[in-house]
Amino acid sequence: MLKHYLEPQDMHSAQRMGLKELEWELVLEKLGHTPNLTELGMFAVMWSEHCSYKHSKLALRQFPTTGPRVLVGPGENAGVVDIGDGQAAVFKIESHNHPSAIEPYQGAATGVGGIVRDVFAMGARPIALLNSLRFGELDSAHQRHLFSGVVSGISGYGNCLGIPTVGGEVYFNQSYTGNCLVNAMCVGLISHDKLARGKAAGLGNRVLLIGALTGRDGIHGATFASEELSDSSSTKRPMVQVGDPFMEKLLIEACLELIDRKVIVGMQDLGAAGLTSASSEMAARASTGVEIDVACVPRREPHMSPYEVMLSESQERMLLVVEPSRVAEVVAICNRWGLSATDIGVVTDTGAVRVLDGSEVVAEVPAQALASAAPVYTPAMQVPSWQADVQKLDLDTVPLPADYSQILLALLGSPTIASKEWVYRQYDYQVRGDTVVLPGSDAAVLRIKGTPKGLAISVDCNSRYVYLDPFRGGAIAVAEAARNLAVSGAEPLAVTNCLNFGNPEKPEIFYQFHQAIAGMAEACRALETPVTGGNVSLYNETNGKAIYPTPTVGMVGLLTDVTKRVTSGFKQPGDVVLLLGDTHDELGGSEYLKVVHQLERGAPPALDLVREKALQKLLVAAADARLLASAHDCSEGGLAVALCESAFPLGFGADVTLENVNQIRLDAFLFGESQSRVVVTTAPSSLAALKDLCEQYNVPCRELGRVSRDTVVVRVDSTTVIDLPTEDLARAWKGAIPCLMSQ
Amino acid sequence: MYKAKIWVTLRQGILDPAGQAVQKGLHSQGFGGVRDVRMGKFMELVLDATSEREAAGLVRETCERLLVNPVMEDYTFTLEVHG
Amino acid sequence: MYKAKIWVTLRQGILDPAGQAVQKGLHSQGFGGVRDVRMGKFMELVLDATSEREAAGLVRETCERLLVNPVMEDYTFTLEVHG
Amino acid sequence: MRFGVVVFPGSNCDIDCYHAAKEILGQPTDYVWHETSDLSSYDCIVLPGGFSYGDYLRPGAIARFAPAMQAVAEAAGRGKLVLGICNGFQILLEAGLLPGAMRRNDHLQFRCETRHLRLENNTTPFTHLGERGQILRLPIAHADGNYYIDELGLAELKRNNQIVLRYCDAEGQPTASANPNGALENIAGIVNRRGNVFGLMPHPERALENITGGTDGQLVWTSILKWWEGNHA
Ligand SMILES: Nc1ncnc2c1ncn2[C@@H]1O[C@H](COP(=O)(O)OP(=O)(O)O)[C@@H](O)[C@H]1O
Ligand SMILES: [Mg+2]
Repeated sequence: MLKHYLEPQDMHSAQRMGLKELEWELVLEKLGHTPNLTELGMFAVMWSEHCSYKHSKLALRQFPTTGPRVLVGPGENAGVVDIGDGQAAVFKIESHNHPSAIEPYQGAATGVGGIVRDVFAMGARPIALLNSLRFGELDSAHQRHLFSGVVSGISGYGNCLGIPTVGGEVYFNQSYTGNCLVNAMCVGLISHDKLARGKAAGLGNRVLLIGALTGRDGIHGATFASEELSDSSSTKRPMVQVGDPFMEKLLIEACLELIDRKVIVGMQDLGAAGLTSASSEMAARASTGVEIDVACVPRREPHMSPYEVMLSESQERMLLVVEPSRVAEVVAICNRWGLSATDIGVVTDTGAVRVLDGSEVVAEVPAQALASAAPVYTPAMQVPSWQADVQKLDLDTVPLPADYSQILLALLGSPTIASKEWVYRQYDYQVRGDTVVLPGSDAAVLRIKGTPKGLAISVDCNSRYVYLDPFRGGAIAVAEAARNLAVSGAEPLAVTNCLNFGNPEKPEIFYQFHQAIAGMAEACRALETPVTGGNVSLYNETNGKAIYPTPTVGMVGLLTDVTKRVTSGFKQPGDVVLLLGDTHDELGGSEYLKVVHQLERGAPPALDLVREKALQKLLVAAADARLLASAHDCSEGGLAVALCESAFPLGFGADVTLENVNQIRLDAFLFGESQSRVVVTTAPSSLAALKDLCEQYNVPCRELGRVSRDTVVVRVDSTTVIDLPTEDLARAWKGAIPCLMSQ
Repeated sequence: MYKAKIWVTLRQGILDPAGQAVQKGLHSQGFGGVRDVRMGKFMELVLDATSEREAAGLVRETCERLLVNPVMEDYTFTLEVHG
Repeated sequence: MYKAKIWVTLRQGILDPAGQAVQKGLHSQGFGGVRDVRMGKFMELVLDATSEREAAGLVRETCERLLVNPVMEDYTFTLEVHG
Repeated sequence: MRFGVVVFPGSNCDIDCYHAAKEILGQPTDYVWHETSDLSSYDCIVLPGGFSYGDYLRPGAIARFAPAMQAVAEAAGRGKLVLGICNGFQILLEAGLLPGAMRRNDHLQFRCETRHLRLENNTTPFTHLGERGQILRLPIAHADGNYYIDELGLAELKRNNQIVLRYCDAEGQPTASANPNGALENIAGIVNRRGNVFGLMPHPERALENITGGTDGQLVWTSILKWWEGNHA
């Protein structure tokens, strides 16, 4: 009797596994014979959208990916940029949206685990984590459950690893009600000579599997991640994967020791598509083959078939390639860390991934075919029928507020703007002792021990802008991420990104996808921040309704002298408050329109990349000359919210007078979200030098007033429009999320 | 009034890192003969109900709504008259 | 071989933060009639022993050495023949 | 003065403690693997924070059986200094080197923030440079810091002046709202009767430099060094 995993398959089973008719034919062609179940399963996961990028590959080519600092660009486990002195930063962002929607704690936890493995697989010591989270509105108990579960999952996993979670963002919007987004970013540090590659090089070298036992976790998780959620997903979901951060911590230490001692040839994490993907990618990169005996793979459960072993997505495992003479040494190092290390195969020159079960060959597939021969699609695109309509906004129909103070309080209490302390106080953001700017400012800053340098990191995306105008929204996401680094005094270096979109096979979605990338690419070129990698998460739809297109941008920047970092909080009463950049008569896509007028429409704010670049250069130069006491960019909620957020950290106030605003609506001046603007403060003695610098960089600069003791006062000419104690404003801002979450 | 005792266990096949760690700990303590350690939760609660049937319904509802994670856990319970 | 089921509970009188949080959660979900929620641990393990007496001795030893913190926890267990 | 920082599988503040002793205090310092059973060359042994053995079962429950813990007990018996921070404190409790036990934080969440602490006892080797009643600001970062001890034990702690740190508000009052985890009587750190074993939930190693978390943690580290110098001059 034929074992089921050896049975030849037909097109129907291919379709059940998510392959299309043409893909099935291509499988037949690449393989030269009819695949058995195991072989077909391997193709199905590797050719899923999640692993093959078949719908997104072409569009991604728009990104600039090279630059003087880029050491490793897209294609490896994580990007690598030079930061001088023989050191490099390694970083990547990845989504875990679907698993988190089903089990928020474990979904988020394993998301962190996955991204951390990508970074130490490069040989880097992970030094920071960030996350970008999006949920529906918090008035729903289910959304609160997702939000708190995701945050505790990140906390439970990241804290245990001893990697500080230093920043992130959280948005609440109805478009994420059926499809929350959980994007996790990890940054690592490495010296150039330690860089590891995921290559199965060297004929006869051994293939070792280390870490957790293999169970029936997430089989077909990769294909699952590429499908829309529907009401029936809860029944066909794969088994929930449970993360074991303790195991991961041991893996980190063991793998870094292996790199340090130079005893391995190649290393790769097992993520989506498990052993299939790790083995075929390692072989493909080295143009070799590998032979794996699944009978050797240590298992958690009895009676697993070769198919299940090859497709298992059990967490906390790594694949190593080791010269035969060093196997014993590698095993000893792993064992010292309490990890099992098992020899499961060998590097061959056949170009194939050959799977044995003891002495029986159960699958034999060309590695290149699995890793890189998936078809590449050019999906159709079409401007959404509603696109032009949502951009229409007649400001004459939007009444001016009667009471600006009340509006400011409402904005500060809007969960998207409100303090995220409820989130980050659950994260250990200080472990390792290098966090110089803690969560709560614009970018996180870490010092690099043994050097004067610092790394600044941020993640950003205002997806409402992208929904209203994908090109401009994409560009703004990049500009804002870079701006958050620049206000901290850091020079932006490079980008990683996580593209969360709906079903790309729908022309309107693919239009969003393509245009957002085009906009991001343009901003990346203008700001000289190439893309070094990222992740695509498509099919984020529930019952046919897509999320707001959300291209999350993660960015890393460099401070040559970390003591020159700038934070967002006012430092001293009497300091001069200035607004850098121009304000326009813009309200489209603003949080103000949403919160106060229940409108999510209009054109998002304009972005002039030349001005943006000038502003950022100025900020870095001003920080370098120690002219800035504080700096905070204007984002959601505009100038008024930025002033308050600068006042909160030390409880000071601001006494501000706006003059010559007559051509701009007052609500737009106060709450509009014009780009390329930053609120800075400076000591009176540095004012002249700062103004000179602004002139030199051609950045408009408007003196607003002074930092005051404890009240935020805004006057327009001589009329007071806002006058509230900082304490009251801070209460609204700090209390909003805890209050919603304690319902 | 009834007192409910509820046992919540991880579903078969789901990784139990705590159980694994405890098992390893026991082995290194010389308890080599211990196997298949699984960690679960145990809850006791008192509830207002006029019949065992009603009490059982309530326990099921609380388990499914809050106490048990339906994608990973199973539960059983017992009831006894209380007070 | 025996299978042991072990219940570990916080000692009477010691405040149980997890139980309180669950109770609060239940109340806010409309289960107002639920009281005295106490959370504990439930462990299952299989052990090599040739008699129930030996098995019971082993369970007590593992509990006292590792599984239970005598400063604040109590335990009970049952045994059944396994395999 | 020689420091040994014990590394358990899952320790993660080991590098911070090493940095504190080695770079900030400038003393010879080693990482000590948990399987080491001879710690006789160290004048102060540090049990760092983290999640030894994943903190599965109970924090510190498995770590206390490590061979190094046997050696820690011996060192404590000989009067050497033992400093347990966060997870290290939990291990000392589980090992019985300090009295009491740690429960989950009363709000069930991990809590990372900087807190006010009142120095209750400035007669220990770890705090003698401070003033009684002095208010410190130190970072905390834990999920299980809800200290418990029974009434008799508490009376004993008080009688022997073993309570070293209490969570307090900015004015120094140990109020309920200043308590970040539900700890009994706001207790954040205690010593053994002899005064040479100190466990605390806050992280003095995270507050040594202005650029990272302030300098209030120096009190603990410098006290240790000065005490030792005073005894070995
Ligand atoms: N999910 C999160 N995890 C950690 N920190 C967060 C998270 N969300 C927000 N923060 C922190 O809160 C602060 C404010 O975030 P945000 O309002 O998004 O800032 P900005 O508008 O400047 O990008 C930042 O320091 C950010 O890192
Ligand atoms: Mg910002």
